[in-house]
Amino acid sequence: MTTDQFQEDTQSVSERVAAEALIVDVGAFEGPLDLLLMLSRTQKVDLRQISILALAEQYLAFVEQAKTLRLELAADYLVMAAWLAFLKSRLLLPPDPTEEGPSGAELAAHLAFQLERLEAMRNAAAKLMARDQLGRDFFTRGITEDVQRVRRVTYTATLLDLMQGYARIRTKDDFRPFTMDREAVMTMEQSLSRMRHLIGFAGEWTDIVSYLPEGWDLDPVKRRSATAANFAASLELAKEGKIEIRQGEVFSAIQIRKREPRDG
Amino acid sequence: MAKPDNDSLFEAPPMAEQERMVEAILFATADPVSVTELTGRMPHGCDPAEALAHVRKRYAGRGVHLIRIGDAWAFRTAGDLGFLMQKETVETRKLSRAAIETLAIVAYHQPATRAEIEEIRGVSVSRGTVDQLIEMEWVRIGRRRMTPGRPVTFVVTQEFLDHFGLENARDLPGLKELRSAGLLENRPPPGASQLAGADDDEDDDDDDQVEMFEE
Amino acid sequence: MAKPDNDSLFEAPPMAEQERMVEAILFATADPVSVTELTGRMPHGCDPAEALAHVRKRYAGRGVHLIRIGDAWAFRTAGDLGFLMQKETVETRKLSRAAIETLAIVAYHQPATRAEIEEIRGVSVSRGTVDQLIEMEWVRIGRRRMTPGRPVTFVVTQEFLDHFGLENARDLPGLKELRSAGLLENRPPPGASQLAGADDDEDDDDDDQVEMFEE
Repeated sequence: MTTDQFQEDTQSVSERVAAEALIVDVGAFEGPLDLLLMLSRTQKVDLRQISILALAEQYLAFVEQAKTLRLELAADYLVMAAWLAFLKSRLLLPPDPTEEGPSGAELAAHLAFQLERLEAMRNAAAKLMARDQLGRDFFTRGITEDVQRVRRVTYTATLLDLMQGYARIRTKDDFRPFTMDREAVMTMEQSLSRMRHLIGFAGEWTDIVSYLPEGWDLDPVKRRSATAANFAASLELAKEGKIEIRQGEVFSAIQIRKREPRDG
Repeated sequence: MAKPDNDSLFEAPPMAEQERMVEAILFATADPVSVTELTGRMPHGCDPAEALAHVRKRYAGRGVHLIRIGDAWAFRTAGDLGFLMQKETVETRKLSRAAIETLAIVAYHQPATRAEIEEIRGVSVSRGTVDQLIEMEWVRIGRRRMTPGRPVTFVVTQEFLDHFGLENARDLPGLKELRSAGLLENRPPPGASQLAGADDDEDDDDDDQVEMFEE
Repeated sequence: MAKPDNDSLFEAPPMAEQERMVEAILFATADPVSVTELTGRMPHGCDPAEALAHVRKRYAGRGVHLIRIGDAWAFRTAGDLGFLMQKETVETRKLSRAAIETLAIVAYHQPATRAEIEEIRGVSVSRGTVDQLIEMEWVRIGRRRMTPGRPVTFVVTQEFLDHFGLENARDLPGLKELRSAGLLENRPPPGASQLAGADDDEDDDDDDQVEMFEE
């Protein structure tokens, strides 16, 4: 081992400077695998022929140096050191058939594979970045024309829609939940507008019943509704001063006649 | 081809090469480029004006043209291909219920005034609804009604008849046909209609209603 | 030439005209346009693929090239004329070594999980590195791996291919050699499944990951 060269008490200034440089260097590595790859280059052989045993020793020596210099090494560097120490012992000792787990040779081969793969990806990355790049070596169109998105909406309907729509309107009343049965009900408004027309001809006292619309006096339901509507309308017209209204006695016929303007 | 060098003061690149340069510069620059600027950007000794003339010729009749804007030049889409720069999406939508009902009333009652439409629908008709039908060319304005206020009337158009495959508006099925086609629901009105009983009575009722509306 | 009509179902414009259209559409945009989009924008019956082949030939050797990026196409200036374009050069953010390597690993190994990237690089990948690549739109998240934990994978994008002038990811430089050398394999560490001792601390996650892949 070469540790004696690095005894603290014998360190010269230049050695201290070198140690400082090493601190910087450690920071420049991206982890133990990166460091291993750098160290492996010192073997100056194809990565496929690399001696993992020699590499392990190089790495351990490096860590040893760092320790001597009291450099803080990140935990993963120390873990790698421990693993490489283990690997080294496996590689040096004859294989023990009772020992479980992969052989030293297998572990070494995998480490070599990892190093080769990392180097390959680095080379690939360099090749990639060396390619012509968009915006640096070749360029896109400078004057672009946006595609105008024109949205046109067409409406459509079928004859069925049309007929259903019409049917819906014409039967709307059937679906109005609280609508009275118009067939058998006459509203005060209907009666009023009807009587306004008729009242002009009513010079004489006439029974209110005679104002019932044709046919409405046959069905008792209709008759009741129309009579009530006519009565209400009569009261309204009397209030307006259009007609006079009289009833001889309780339950007798109610009679109306047009009110002469001069009586007003 | 070797990268032309600004130092080759006395030998300009061949004209074909200069054309390529003009193409590339005009393609990539965000604004039209003047001859002066081209001269500044191309290697020494180039003749951008001549190169431009060649490029212009080359692109004549192509999908993009070299055009002159003031004293600058730019590639532009050929005018006749402008339609490619529009992406038209046609969306077909169902007419709204209000529009269909309005249309139906116009078709069944034409000529119909706005007031009549509103009376039949029982709600006011928005201006937009009628406008939409007019824009679709399914409804047009007919004669004015000779009544006070001289309201405009609406009638359906030939396009409407074509769309719905009708020869004329009188071909529209009547209420009885609608009912027999199952389009008019025979739901008995609540209450007394059960007393009346027969279907015929209901028909009469409808007719009465029509009469009422016609008044 | 009259504006082609979508109704002309049976008569596509002549191929020369289709070439013009392809030129116009591709000249108008900076982004690659897919054949599908071309088909959608050109009149019915056109064959953009054939037109593209013609246009590509026409522009071979010119200052502007038609290049293919995945299933899309774009015009780009010829690489040898980049020196004319100092004005257009966009300063791209300097990528860190970690980012460049991560990008390369994703490109060559895609789809790649974070654990795979970390195993290859031998160090953990900071979130920011991948985020930066995603932000640049060179990397995007692909499908989840159908392994326990369903880790996300990363793949390169069309923008990546466009940026590096690659037709597709198979054109990556040296890809074949790397593959035949077995360097793109996911080779698990020997005895990965039985690691329990001191030696697995270094890349615990990775080992787990590899075990997952073995299943």
